[in-house]
This record gives sequence, C-alpha cells and structure tokens, in this order.
Amino acid sequence: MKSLETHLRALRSTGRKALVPYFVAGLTPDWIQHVEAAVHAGADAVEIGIPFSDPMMDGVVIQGAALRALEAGTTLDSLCAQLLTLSTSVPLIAMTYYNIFHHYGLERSTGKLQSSGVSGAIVPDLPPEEASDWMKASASRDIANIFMVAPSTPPERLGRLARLSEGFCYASARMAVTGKSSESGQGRRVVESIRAVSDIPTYIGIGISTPNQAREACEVSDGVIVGSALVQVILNGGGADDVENFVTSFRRSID
Amino acid sequence: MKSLETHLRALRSTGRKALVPYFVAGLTPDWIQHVEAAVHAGADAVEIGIPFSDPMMDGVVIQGAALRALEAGTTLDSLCAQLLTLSTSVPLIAMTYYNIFHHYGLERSTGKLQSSGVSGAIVPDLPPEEASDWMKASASRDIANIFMVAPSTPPERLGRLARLSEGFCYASARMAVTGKSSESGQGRRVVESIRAVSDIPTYIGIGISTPNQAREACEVSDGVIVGSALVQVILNGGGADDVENFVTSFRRSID
Amino acid sequence: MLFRSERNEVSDSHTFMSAPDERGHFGDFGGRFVPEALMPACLELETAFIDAWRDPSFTTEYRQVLREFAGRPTPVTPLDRLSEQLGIRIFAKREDLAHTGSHKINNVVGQTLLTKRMGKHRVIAETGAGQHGVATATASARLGLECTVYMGEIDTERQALNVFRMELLGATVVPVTSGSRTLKDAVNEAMREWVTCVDDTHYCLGSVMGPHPFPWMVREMQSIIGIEAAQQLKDLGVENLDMVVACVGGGSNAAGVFAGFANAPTRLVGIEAAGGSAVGKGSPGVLHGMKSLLMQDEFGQIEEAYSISAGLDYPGIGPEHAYLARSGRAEYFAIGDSDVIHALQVLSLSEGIIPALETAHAVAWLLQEAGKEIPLGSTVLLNLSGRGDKDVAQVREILRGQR
Amino acid sequence: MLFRSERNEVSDSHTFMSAPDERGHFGDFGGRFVPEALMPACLELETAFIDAWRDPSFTTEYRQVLREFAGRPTPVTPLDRLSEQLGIRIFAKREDLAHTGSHKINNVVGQTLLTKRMGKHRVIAETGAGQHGVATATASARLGLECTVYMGEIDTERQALNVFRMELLGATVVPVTSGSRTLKDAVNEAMREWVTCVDDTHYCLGSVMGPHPFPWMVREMQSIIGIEAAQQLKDLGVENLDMVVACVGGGSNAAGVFAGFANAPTRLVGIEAAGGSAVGKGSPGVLHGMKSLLMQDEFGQIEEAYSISAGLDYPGIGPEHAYLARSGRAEYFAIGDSDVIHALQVLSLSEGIIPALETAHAVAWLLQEAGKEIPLGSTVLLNLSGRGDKDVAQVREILRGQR
Ligand SMILES: Cc1ncc(COP(=O)(O)O)c(C=O)c1O
Ligand SMILES: Cc1ncc(COP(=O)(O)O)c(C=O)c1O
Repeated sequence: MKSLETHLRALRSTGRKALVPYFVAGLTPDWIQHVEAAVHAGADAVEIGIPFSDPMMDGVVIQGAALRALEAGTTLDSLCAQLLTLSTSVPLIAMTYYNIFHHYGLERSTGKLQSSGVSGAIVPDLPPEEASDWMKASASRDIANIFMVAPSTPPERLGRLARLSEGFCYASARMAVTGKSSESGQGRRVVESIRAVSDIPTYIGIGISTPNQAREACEVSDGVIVGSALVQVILNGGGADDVENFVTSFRRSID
Repeated sequence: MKSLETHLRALRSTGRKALVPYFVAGLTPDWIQHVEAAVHAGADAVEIGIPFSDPMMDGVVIQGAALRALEAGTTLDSLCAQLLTLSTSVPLIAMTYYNIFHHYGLERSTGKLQSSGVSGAIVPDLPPEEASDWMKASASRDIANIFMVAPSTPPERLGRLARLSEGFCYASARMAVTGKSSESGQGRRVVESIRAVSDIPTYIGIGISTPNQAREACEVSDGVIVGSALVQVILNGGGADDVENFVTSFRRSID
Repeated sequence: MLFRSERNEVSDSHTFMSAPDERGHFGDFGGRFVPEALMPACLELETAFIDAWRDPSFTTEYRQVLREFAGRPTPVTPLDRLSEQLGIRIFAKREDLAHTGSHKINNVVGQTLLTKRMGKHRVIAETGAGQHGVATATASARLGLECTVYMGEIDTERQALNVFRMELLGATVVPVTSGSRTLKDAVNEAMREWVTCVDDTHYCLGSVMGPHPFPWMVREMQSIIGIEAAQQLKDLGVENLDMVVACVGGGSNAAGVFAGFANAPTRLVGIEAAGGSAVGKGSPGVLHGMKSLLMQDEFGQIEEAYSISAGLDYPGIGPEHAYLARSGRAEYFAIGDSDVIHALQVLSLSEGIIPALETAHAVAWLLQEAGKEIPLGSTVLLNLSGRGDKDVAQVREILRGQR
Repeated sequence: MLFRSERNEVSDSHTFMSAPDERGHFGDFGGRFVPEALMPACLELETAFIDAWRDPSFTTEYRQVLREFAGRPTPVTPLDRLSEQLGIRIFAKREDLAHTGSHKINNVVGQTLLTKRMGKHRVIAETGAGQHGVATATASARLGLECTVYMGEIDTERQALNVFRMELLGATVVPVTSGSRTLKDAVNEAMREWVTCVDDTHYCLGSVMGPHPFPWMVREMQSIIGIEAAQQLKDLGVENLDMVVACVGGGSNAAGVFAGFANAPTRLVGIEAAGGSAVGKGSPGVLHGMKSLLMQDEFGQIEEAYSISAGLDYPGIGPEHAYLARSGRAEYFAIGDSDVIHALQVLSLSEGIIPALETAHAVAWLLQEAGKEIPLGSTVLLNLSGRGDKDVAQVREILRGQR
C-alpha cells in the first residue's frame, strides 16, 4: 500500500473528514504561503494543480488561473523547487494533465514529484486503459494514483477504477468540469457505488463551493476536495489570510 | 420610289454631297432651333433621333443625350408635335430602335411620322428578316426605309440590303457603335461594295467627327452623317450659333 | 439533347420546346433584332451551333466536361421534412451543387467549347450579381480563353467579392456606367462591345435571351437539367410528376428543367420576382435582340426592374417563355421580396440547404401555394438553381434591419 | 468501406489503414485519453459505430444520403493546363463540389445518422473557420437534430458570415473565450460541454482526431473519397498512380483519400501548414483525448499554431497520420503562408477552380516539387478538399496589402 493511502486510512479511522483544498501552482508569487495557510486552517492534504495550456477538465476559473500561472513562467521544475520550501508536512497530491508528465518523461516526472514531497497524483485524462506505463513509473516512487469515478461510470468500470485507485478514490459529484455549482449533485450515489465494491477512502469533488455543500458531501463521503471556489478567492486578490478564513469555514462546517 | 429617294437622287445629280446631321429630339428645349440652324448652315437632310432607354447601337455621347431627353419628358408624341413647328423644309429622317414603333403601333407610328413631315426611318435593330410588318406599314405612308450595311456584311447580304434600302443606303464606316473615332475606317470599301450592286445614294456614317473625315468620306460616298460630334457640341452647352458654325465647317469641307 | 434535325414551326407540330423556326421564332416571339454589324456573327453562331450540336464529338466532349469538371449529374434530393410540413411531395434538382454554385456553368461550358470550335480566342459576357460572370471566367480559364465581363457599376459595388473572384480567374471586369448601371445596361454594353470585336470574340450570353440562336442554344445547353431530372425521378420511383417549379430571371434554369417535361402531363411553373415580372406586368416588345414580353412604359421605354435578387433583376424574359406563357403550356407567377427571405430561412432550417435568393422565389411560391394552386398530395420538382453563399451577407443585413 | 471485421494490430498485419487495436491505437499513437465522465460515451460510441458500420441498412442509408443530398460521387478532374505547365499528370478529386463546399460533409452525414441511431437528439461540434460547423449544422437541419457549435471568439469575428450561415441552418454558435480563442480551444470547450450532456448529445468531431473511436470512425466516413477516386482513376485509364497529395489539418481529407491507396504502390503525401506542422515540428504528446504528434514547448505546453488558413491552424495531427509518418508509409511536408496565395492564383487561372486556402497548400507543394520530389512524368492525384469561396475576402485583403 502506498504511503498516501496508509496515511489517509489512518486519518479516516480517527473519524475526521478529510479536507483537500486545491491550488494552482505558481498562480501568485506567494502561492506557497497560501498552501501553508490552508494547512494551518486545517487542510488534511493539498492538491497541487500543475498548470497546463489545455485543461480539458477545468472550468473558466481554473483555466484562467492556469493561464496566469503559465504566463508568470511556471514550469514543473520551478514549482517543484518551490514545493521544497514548504514548511508544512501534509500529503501533497499533484493534479495535472497527462501531457505534462508524458513530455517530461514518466520516470523523470515521478522522480521529480517524489523528491519534491508529492505522494499522489490525479491525472484526469489518463484512464486505466492507458495508465500502465504511468503506474509502473509511479510504483517505484511511492506515488499513489488516484482515479476519478463519474456519475456516468457504469458498474463494471466503477469496480475496476475503485480497485485501481490508490490513496483515495475521487467521486465526481456531477457531470461537469471544475467550477461552481449550486445543485447538490450525484456525489452521494457515486460514493455509495464505490463503497459497495471497495473500502478505499472516498472523497467528493467537482462543484463543492460552499461549506454547506461540503458538510452535505461529508455525510456520506470520507472527505471533500475544494477547487474553483478557493482559486476564485485568490484570483480576486485574496492573500494568505483570506485563504485561511476560507479553509477554516469549510473545516468548521465538516467537523 | 418613295419621295425621299427621289429627292436625294435629284440632289446627287446636282453634284452636291449630302450632309446629314443627327439630333437627339428633346435634348434641349430649343432643339428645334438647332435643327433650323443646321439647315441654315447647309444640311441637306436631318436625322431626328427619337430617344430610347436602351440604345444598343449608340456610344456614350448619344446614350447620355437620349437619357437627358427622356428625363426631360420627351415622347414620340411630344417630339412630333415640336417637329410641326419647324420652319424649314429639308427631308427629316427618324432614327430610333424598333421597340418605340412596335409599342406605339406600326400603323400609328408611321401615320404620326408622316403627319409630322418625316419621310424616312433608320431602325438599326430591325434587320430585313424582321422588317416586313414595318415595311408594309411605312409603304402607305411614303416613309423610306434606310438599311445599314456594316463592314462585316457578307456579299449576299449586302446585295439584299442595298436593294431593300430606300432613300439612301447607310454605309457604316466601322465595326463600332456611334461615337468619335480618329481612324478613317472602312467606309470606302463598304461604299464600293454597295455601288457594285446598286445605284442608290450611299452615305457614310458612324464615327465621322471632323470636317476632314467628312471630306475623305465624300471622296467616295454621296454624303455623310454626322452624329455624336454634333450632339457633343450641344451637350457642352452649345446653342444654335454653335450648331451653325459646326455644320458650316462640315459643309465647307465637303463642297 | 433536344436537338431536332428538322426545325418545325413549334405550334404546327404540337410539341413544345423543340427548335424555333428558321428565323428563331417561338410563336410570335424571339427572332433576331440586332444591328447589321452583328448579323453575320449571329448567323455564324447559328451555323456553328447547329453543326456542333449535331456532331457527336462535340456533344461527347461537352458532356464529358460537364461530368468531369462541372460535377454533373447533380443529384435529385427528396426534401422530406419540407414535404411533410406542406403536405406535398417535393424533390429538388440540385444545381446548387454544380461547379461555381449554379446552373450557369452548364451553358458556359457549352459556349466556351463552341468558341474554341469557331476558332475564336476570347469571350465577353454580361453579368448581374456575378454568377454568370464567375461561371464564364471559370470556363474560360479552363480553356485558356481571354475573358471580359461587363457588369453594371452598381452591381460591381454590391458584389465586390464576385468581381474579385472573376479577376482571380483571369477575367477583366468592366464596370458599366450607362443607364441604370445594372444588368440591363451590362447587356447593352456587351452588345456594343461585341460589334467591335466579332471577328475573334464570342459573346457568351447568360440566359435564354438575346437574338437567335441564343435563346434556343442556351436552352439546349441547359436542357441537361431536365433530361437528368426526368431520369433521376424515374430511378427514385416517381412515375407521375405533377409539377415543375423554377425561378425565372431571363429563364435559363427554368427552360432547362422544363425541357425534360415539356411534352409530359406535368404543369410547368415559372416564378418571377414581382419587381421584374415580364409575364405578369409586361407586354410584347423588342429589346436585346429579341421580341418578348417586357416591362415598359406607355411609350415603349424599358422600365428598370427591381428585385432583392440581382439574378431576377431584369425587365424581360426569354422569348420561349413568352411563347409558353401565351400558349398556356407554362404558367408564371410572381413573388415579392418580402416572402423571399422567409422562404430562404425555411429551406435552410428544414433541409440544410441555403438556396440562392433567386431560387428562394420558387421556394416561397411552394410555401404559399401548397394546398392551393398545388393540391395536397402532389409531387413537385423544385429546380434548386443555385446556392445562397453569394447572398448570405445581404440576407444578414436585411434581417438585422428587421430587428 | 474499409471496415475490417477482425481488428488487428496494424503493424502486425502489414496492411495500412485497417482498424486500430481494441484501445484505438495506431502503433504508438491514438488511444483514448479522456476524463472518466466521457469514457462511457466513448465506449458507447465505439460500440454503436462498429454495429452501424457492419449493418447494411445503415451503410446503405449513409451512401444514399451522400449520393442524394451531398452530391457524391464528386468527380475526378484532369487538370490539363496545369499538368502541361508542370510536366506531371495531375488529377483532382473534387471535394469542393460536395454540398457545403468541402469533404467535411461526408463525415457529418455519417455522424448525424449515427446520432439518430443512438437515440440522441442533439449534436455539438467544434469549428475553426466554420467549414465543419456549417457542415454539421447542415446535416443536423436535414435530420431535425439540435445543434450547438463551439467556435473560438477570434474565429467568430474573422468568419462572421459563417456564423450567420450556421444560424440560418438553425444552429447555436457559442463563442469560446478561453485560451487562444481559436480552434484548439473550441475543441477543449466542446469536450467540456460534452461532459455535461453525454446522455442526449453526440459530439460530432470534425477530423481524424480526438479519442478512439473518432480518428478511426472519421477516417472510415471519409474513406469514400479514396474509394471513389481509385475507381474513377481506373475508369479514366490511369493504371498506376504514383502519388496522392492532400493538405493536413487534423488530417481527415488526407486520411480519406489515402485510404483508397494505402496498400497500393502509391506515395502518400500530406502537406501541413508550416505554422501548424505537427509532423515537422512536433513530438509525441497527449491532447484532446489522443496520443499523437503535437507542437509543444519543452515543458509539454501546447503551442499555438499559426496559419493563413483557419482549417490548418491546429498544433496537432490525427494519430493515424502520426503512425503513417513514423512508419514511413506516408510522408509529410510543410508549406509556408507566402506560397499559398500564389498557388491559389495559379490553380484559379489555369483550371478555373478557386481552391480553399487549406487545399492551396497541397497545390503549392505540387508547384514547388514538380521535377524534384515529384519526378517529371509522374501521375499525381490532388485531393481538392474544398472550395475557396469562404476565403476570397481574406485573399483580397492580403493581395491588396501586397500592392
Ligand atoms: C442561382 C440563380 N438562379 C436563377 C438565376 C436567373 O437566371 P435564369 O432565369 O436565366 O435561370 C440566376 C441568375 O444569376 C441565378 O444565379
Ligand atoms: C477545405 C478544407 N480542407 C482541409 C481542412 C483541414 O481538415 P482535415 O485535415 O481534417 O481535412 C479543412 C478544415 O476546415 C477544410 O475546410
């Protein structure tokens, strides 16, 4: 079992719901402080979004943030160097599109991630059918592969995804890309289907934008991922304080 | 023999070359005075252009003049009424396109022309093949039908046209529509071909714009028709005096 | 081909759309009313056409070029959704799919081959919106003929892109500044120009109009439309066609499609623009070398047509149509500008075909008359004479103006 | 149809352009790199396509619609004058004569029929210049499907008339404001949108790209080009074709024509725009659901393409082309913007065919390489993928600027 999963199972056994905020690496010069503020406010793990020019799974907020980060010169090398300066020690989970790793080289990418303290990866455009090379490369680096399950995933596939997932299984709450949403979505149903075939920790993401939605999600899931709503705070000019307040409000709501 | 031809043959027998200026009826309010001035200056007959909206055989000068005359309200009725006020008595030859007569009615047209003192007609878009109705209608009104012969007319056709022509035969000096021209054209050749088959008076027109060209033409022909160059004088604002000077210069040159 | 080796008085033989009489008359209409300077050229053309049209090596090449270059046969498309809406069964003959986007190419392919055969190396043509001009420039480029196109100055401004298209194809476009500066004057000017260059230049007239042999020759060169369609409808299992409907400017696409059904028990219907309705508002007269029906005032001055579609913006109609109208063999109706845009929208939305504004007149008549002039359950062939790509900018402006 | 009932590893069987492997791989390229939410839709589509493509009732209808509605077969035209100029024998497959003006209609006719068969009532599509968008709107109108087209905001401004054309056909055009606001981003946006509506909506992709089964399916639906052309060349007496040349954006027209000659001794040549040259300047990568050759920087960020022709303005290429390039079966060359306008002029002047700017890339390569890469006396098939009507305004501006 990869260390991320050991860690997150242990977390679950304490009864605490996992709160996983998402950051776009390199979005602002002080983005590392934002991460630290989130941890300070009670984040259990952090998703590090590695910006890609063509983020097919992302809505306008994260697209815009990724573009800004790229324009600021963010690269896999630069952001990994910055991650080394982090003063906290929660698990870091890289989230990006496959081309970033493919182009950088799979061995080289996983080595880089490991040496930067990253212990998991979400690659939304890499389905299990195409993932074997990546899984081989990540195995030797103790990087957990987190797969997403969608409301549209049929039962057979769902079993396979849940079984392949390491660290946690990502339950997508709705058929949509990242971004705000007011409806409650189908997270509950997805989580229940995963539970039926696997006991891996299961977190709900995609469209969780208010503390209320997070609380509702945690009634059934083991945690939540909060992306666009937080990125929006930073795009609006929010600093580490604002991040801390934002994460705190979610923390309170799910505890 | 129609009276126009009798008249023109008699003229030829005096050795005098015929000078036939062309006027666009209704071009100016005093166009009748222009005609009178031309006669005063030595015109032997006058072509009365009846303006038509789509003058296929005319160049820009006469097109523009016809349009102006039409805009001034000129109709077959109005111009015929004005012809009755003419104080001179040279032969008048109507020149227009077939639709004017066709639409007015052939009997009605020829009646109108005769009662206005017109004794000949040139209808450039009415070839002999289509002319039988018109020839019937004009026969009883003593209106001579003048056909044109072009440089392109082949010998068989030329014989037929020359034989059918009444009054005179119109030798087109060049393959072009009415308008100024500096080259001397093929009038000589056309006239010679007509002479070979008929003794009808033969006048050269189309592109005769200077007294010199007129003199040259009259070396072989029995007369000349002068159109666009004269119409241009009037378009330029010339009055009866200018018309008289213009015609006089041609008269001098061919006498 | 509808060529008859014996040319009969049409009315004598009681067959329609055979050859005109020796002087090019269709009943009281037609003929050859041109200045003497053009007579020899018209006679030469007549002889050359008759000779070529009888010569299998010419007709074989003509058909081969239509097939390999111009994209014939064009299909017949069942318009299922519109048929259901209207309660009549509609098929469309797809001239919009011919090279350059309309039926005009059929005629110019024939006339340019004939030009070469006559040993001439240059053509001139008139054009309104530019469809016939583009087609002529196209066929000329293919054969390496020089090409000059006369176009009313107003039209060169309205259709600047078509002017450029012709220039790309190597043609010289001459803006005509006389008269109303539109199609009618472009014809006048082309005729005037032809007088000066008949020796080496053919006048490639764009519709079934002008002096004999043009109306007959152009109809023959367009008759491929009707001949193909009659066969294609048979292949589609349509035994009895009740009606053929086509728009009419000069009348070449209508004549072409009518030719396939002239002696069948099929109603022939031509649709004019209300502002260019020579049958509806015209009277017999002589213009552009032909006797036909013309819009004219009480003194025989030709009236200016006005239509939203440049291709129907003509005060006359081909002489054979005048004859078909007067003899009762074909019927002609008019559609006003306001119905045309709607018809273009309906066909686009229901069938995925944006028709030319000209063609949209025929569509509008179907929309208006289904269940009236056209009994429910009838089977109708619509001649889809051209595509609307040339017109979308204009339609966009008009629809914007309506909002 | 090139459907093989047994899908083999292409490289094993040593036949080219058969089906990809079960996961949609052409050698090292292809596959299916999509978010989980789209996986079921891709799998459903694969099953539906395989099923339909084996079903004679489907393929019969598909071919019937291509024939009766889209104007197939398009002709093969011998380009006599250009051939003589260049000393090679050139034939053109005339996709410019297909309905809507390019090969794009072949694919959308197939995909919209498949949409109906899958019980969906709506399609979405991406478009660059608007050709695929207009084609999709057209085929959707014909079947009464709802249609939404994603188009980069910059392209909606550059191609405002095509936007209006789509609207006339009943489609909704959504301007895409993300990223470079051109084709690449329109694809991203269409994929994002598809996630939200896979249940009732089919994504009608416009080229041989995207996740499996699109590259294979679109190639199959375009293979009619090559199949027809092979037969037509035989009918014209051409026994040995030396070379097929086609322009390559995503690569659908090239794939379609190559398919007719993949296992013949014919050189297959694809021509990219120099500013969108995925083979020439790209490296393997993953984008838009496929592994292929892509233009990207040292960190795997996709570079923006730039080409004078919107249809070639794409930083990638279909995965099968990547495979054909790497295996050596096909060759790819690039042509810069400056040669394209000249080529368009040459073809217009010498043959009376104004090609699309995309197509003009292939023409430019012929002009450049006759007597070099293309030995004198060779027989070459040019895939004339589309007509230039959509481009004349742009060409006019460019030529004006040069004066
Ligand atoms: C598409 C189309 N249809 C019809 C016409 C009218 O011409 P005709 O009546 O000769 O077919 C034109 C003329 O430009 C045209 O472009
Ligand atoms: C005429 C034409 N040719 C080629 C292309 C390029 O697409 P593909 O490479 O898929 O054939 C396009 C795309 O819009 C096009 O319109």
